[in-house]
Amino acid sequence: MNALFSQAPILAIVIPLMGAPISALFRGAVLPWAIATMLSAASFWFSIDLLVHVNTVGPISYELGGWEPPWGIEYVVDPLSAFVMMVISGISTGVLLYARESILKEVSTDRLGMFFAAYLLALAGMMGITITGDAFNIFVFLEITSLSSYVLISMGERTDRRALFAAFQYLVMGTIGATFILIGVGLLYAMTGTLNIADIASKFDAIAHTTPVRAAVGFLIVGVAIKLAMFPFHIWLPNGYTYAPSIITAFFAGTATKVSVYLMIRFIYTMFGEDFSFGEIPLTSMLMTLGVIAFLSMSVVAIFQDNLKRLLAYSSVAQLGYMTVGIALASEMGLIASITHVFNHAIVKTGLFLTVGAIFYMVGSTYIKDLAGIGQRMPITSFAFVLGGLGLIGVPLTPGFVSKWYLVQAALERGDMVGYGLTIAMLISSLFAVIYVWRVVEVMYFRPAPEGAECKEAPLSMMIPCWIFVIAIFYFGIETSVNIGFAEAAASFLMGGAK
Amino acid sequence: MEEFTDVFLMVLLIVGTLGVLYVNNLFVATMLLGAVSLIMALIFVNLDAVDVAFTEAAVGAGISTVLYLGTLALVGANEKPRGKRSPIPLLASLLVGGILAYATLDLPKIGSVDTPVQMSEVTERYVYTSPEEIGVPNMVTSVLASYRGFDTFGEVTVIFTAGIAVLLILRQLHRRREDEETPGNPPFQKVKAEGSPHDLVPHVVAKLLIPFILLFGLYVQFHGDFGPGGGFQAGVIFAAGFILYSLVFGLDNLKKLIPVHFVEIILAAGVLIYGGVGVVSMLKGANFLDYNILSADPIAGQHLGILIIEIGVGVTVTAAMLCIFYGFAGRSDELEKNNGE
Amino acid sequence: MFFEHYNYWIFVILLMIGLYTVMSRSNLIKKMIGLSLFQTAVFLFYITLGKIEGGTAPILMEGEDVLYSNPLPHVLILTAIVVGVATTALGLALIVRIKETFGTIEEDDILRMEDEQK
Amino acid sequence: MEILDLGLDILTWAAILIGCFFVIITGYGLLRFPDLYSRIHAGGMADTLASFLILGGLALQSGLTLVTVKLIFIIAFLFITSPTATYALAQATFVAGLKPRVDEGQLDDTPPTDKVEGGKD
Repeated sequence: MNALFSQAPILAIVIPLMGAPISALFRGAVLPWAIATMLSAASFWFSIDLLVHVNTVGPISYELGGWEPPWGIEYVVDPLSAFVMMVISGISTGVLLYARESILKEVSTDRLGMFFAAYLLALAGMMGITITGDAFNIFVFLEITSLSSYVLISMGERTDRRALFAAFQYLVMGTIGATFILIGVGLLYAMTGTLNIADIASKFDAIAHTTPVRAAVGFLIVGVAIKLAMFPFHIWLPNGYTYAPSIITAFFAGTATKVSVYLMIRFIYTMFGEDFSFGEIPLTSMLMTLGVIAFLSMSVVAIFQDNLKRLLAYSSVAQLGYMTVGIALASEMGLIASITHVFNHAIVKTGLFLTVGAIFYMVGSTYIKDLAGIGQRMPITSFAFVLGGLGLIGVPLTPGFVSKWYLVQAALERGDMVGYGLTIAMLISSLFAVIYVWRVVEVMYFRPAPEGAECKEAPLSMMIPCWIFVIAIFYFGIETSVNIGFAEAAASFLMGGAK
Repeated sequence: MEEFTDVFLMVLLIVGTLGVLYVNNLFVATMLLGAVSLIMALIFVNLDAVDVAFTEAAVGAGISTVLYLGTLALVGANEKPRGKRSPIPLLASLLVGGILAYATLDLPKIGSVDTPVQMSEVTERYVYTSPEEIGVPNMVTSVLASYRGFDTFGEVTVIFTAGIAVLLILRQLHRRREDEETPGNPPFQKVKAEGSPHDLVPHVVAKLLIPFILLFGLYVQFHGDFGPGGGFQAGVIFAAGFILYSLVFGLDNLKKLIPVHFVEIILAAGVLIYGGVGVVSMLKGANFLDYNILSADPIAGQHLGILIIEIGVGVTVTAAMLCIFYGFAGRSDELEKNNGE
Repeated sequence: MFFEHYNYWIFVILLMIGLYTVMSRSNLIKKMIGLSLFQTAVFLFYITLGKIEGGTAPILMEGEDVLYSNPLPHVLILTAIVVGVATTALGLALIVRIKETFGTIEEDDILRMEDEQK
Repeated sequence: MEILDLGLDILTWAAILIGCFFVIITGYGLLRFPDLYSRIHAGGMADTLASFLILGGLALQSGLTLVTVKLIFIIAFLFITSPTATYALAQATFVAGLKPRVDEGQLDDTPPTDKVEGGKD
């Protein structure tokens, strides 16, 4: 058991990574799905293991190939990376539990082995980005994730041909983003001669004033911002999320952008150090401006969407704005708010997209006008959607409330006009969230169903995972010691001079 | 003299890229892109990066060009001329270029001995200790396969992803629409299923060359420890041999020789071979991809490990290239059948 | 100044041309070509970092006091080249499917058709 | 011995210079010839004759080493592949329907075409 645990950091990655080729070999629908679910669950199990271990004993370093850093590639598990890994693999497992019926309807059946292989690769890539302590290794795993996401999104073409173009747009944006990160890493390498993140961090202050390093900071931030769909770079996200197959949307909504948020935190706090990021360069004002614009404008845009998936996608961009603001506040409280929101938004959004997937499975459309009377036709599903919507708005007893509460506290902590303005902006944005959720609920419950529509719920195999997420939303909204506890540990680890 | 060559190549490079930007015929643009890659490979040789040059020549000028041509045969080769352009792209790229130009101000002088990169302890160990530690003269291979073996595992996974991605995307059934034009235009004949049965010259020459190509592939595969080369380059060469076969003797013949299903299996097998080495080293009690433990003597273990993972890389790359080729070439075939109906 | 840095300047120019091609051209294949150029430019930058004056390729030679160029950037760029060709293959496959379903590979036409579909 | 070296040097120089001359001629021909077929003819010269001369010149300089063997291999393969490539190009063009441009009355009545697709106009 102990020997197995000492390999846990690599096992969490390699299990899905090597599961992918195995899954690709199988024909049929059930077997690849079962393999993917089991491997994802195994990865989840190891992540929980790591999370518990890291929070009791301290960070773990794992040397790949037995070469000590900086010569070899190092895996670093600290409270933050363990927490994000747990979120990613947990969401992935939940989505996979749901996937079996849904995917048969949306993706052609003879290629499911490869479809799940791509899914596992995306999972492994994201886990790899989270855990690695090597700057170039981030790029490699980023590309594994990206390539598999492009193809997964394009699989939505069976229901809507626009998925193809959405995938292509994402490919162009994503490649530019990844290449920016590559340039940033290269510039840092040119000035430090090393690729190990901890090593770069230790040499960073001495060279922080040079032009290549400043440019590198810019390229890394912009590269991550593109992947994060931060406000001016968000164009790829709504299309991608709208036309991808339901489970892929649910999976990416809960994980892909969260990994980018993680990377942003990792770069800013671990690699550059907060003194440089917030003292030397005007990162606070830049990120905060973009974040505020993001959650205000995108919430408004979401109100006017006619497609439910697109509405939720814009809402995601808005929520990412909150996380950016949390990072930009440069305080422990802000960081806690950001990290908790990563977790909270992941379960809320995934739960919502899964519910939408169930509706799509029965109704065959996600346009809001086609959802009239769903409240009567699919009461259980609709109720799940309403509860998820409450989480999205941030009603008390839901985790959305918890993270916003922390964010407001962090803003007020500043005690200046900016802080108050931020608080007001957040309140307004929450109001918009009420409006766009209400718009959907109104159509669902208060519009008569079209003649001859049958009343039928989605299959049980889809409903149960949906409700697991809904229950999780309320569980973590009330019993906040888990999410807040780990987020606090991660934040204090980052602020407490990991550098 | 070296400076002169350098400057000359750089000028060619810039002219080539500008050409790519300005021509409207995509066929010409593709050929220019291939030329740019080839010039880039020459520059890499000048910069002592022989392994990279080899790969860039095989991939940038070879495989990529084949992929572009295959696509052009399916989608047509003329870019629609456009009237007015928005100034935003120009401004954005000028901004990015400006930031980079600013970044270069403090970058150390090219080629000097005391840059942070050359002085780094990382470089020192790779250059001076690795020949004894790993026992492989080609330091690029040592770093690639051993010190940073996990990056290479990631790279193999990327190739695997591309292979299954192309299969997933291009295996979708084609729904024909009424307003569809016939793709392709005369100068590019697509790969015909039956090959080119009446051409004696290519047949004879291909029969003569293919054994040598495969032999050369094997040489590159197993000589990677001592000279430029390795699994990746070998895989590309192998795939090129098979693609040549299919171009001359027809796709159907190649499919008989190497069935699609078989390619899928070896595509997965390559990744598993690579990962398997890591798993074995884990089972033996060391970290993932630690080759020292594979044999009683660490150096022998390193040799064994590098040999096996390079085979894994070679197998994956060959299979992925064939997968991609099957995807594109098979597509035109299927379209032809559709159009015929 | 210029001659000490000219590789870097070429890298910058190449990168700008590539990025401009991606953003300004409407034809999807042209965009992919631009993307390839953009990535190739970065390769040049990395390889330049490893260059050492009077050095030779990092393959151990008989005899003492040989100056070797740095092998690490070479390794990184080998990986990056592979990533580049994988992206190209995927992008082109998407283009083929886009042509088949939309009947065009011009971005403006596709966007117009998408608007009409709404 | 000295005189032998001198002779080798002279031969090398001669071979490389003549090779370069042919490359330049090729470039000129590619620009100036009227249609695809005659341009292929010009291009073929660089492929075989010029590359043979230049590589041969290099081989003379490197003595009896592995490099020479490799160079001879390259020359041998170029002698097989280049004419084949040229042939395949011409054949494909012909099959695609591009008629060679000839003087009036020599071939059938097709008017000479100025439009050459894929050429470097």
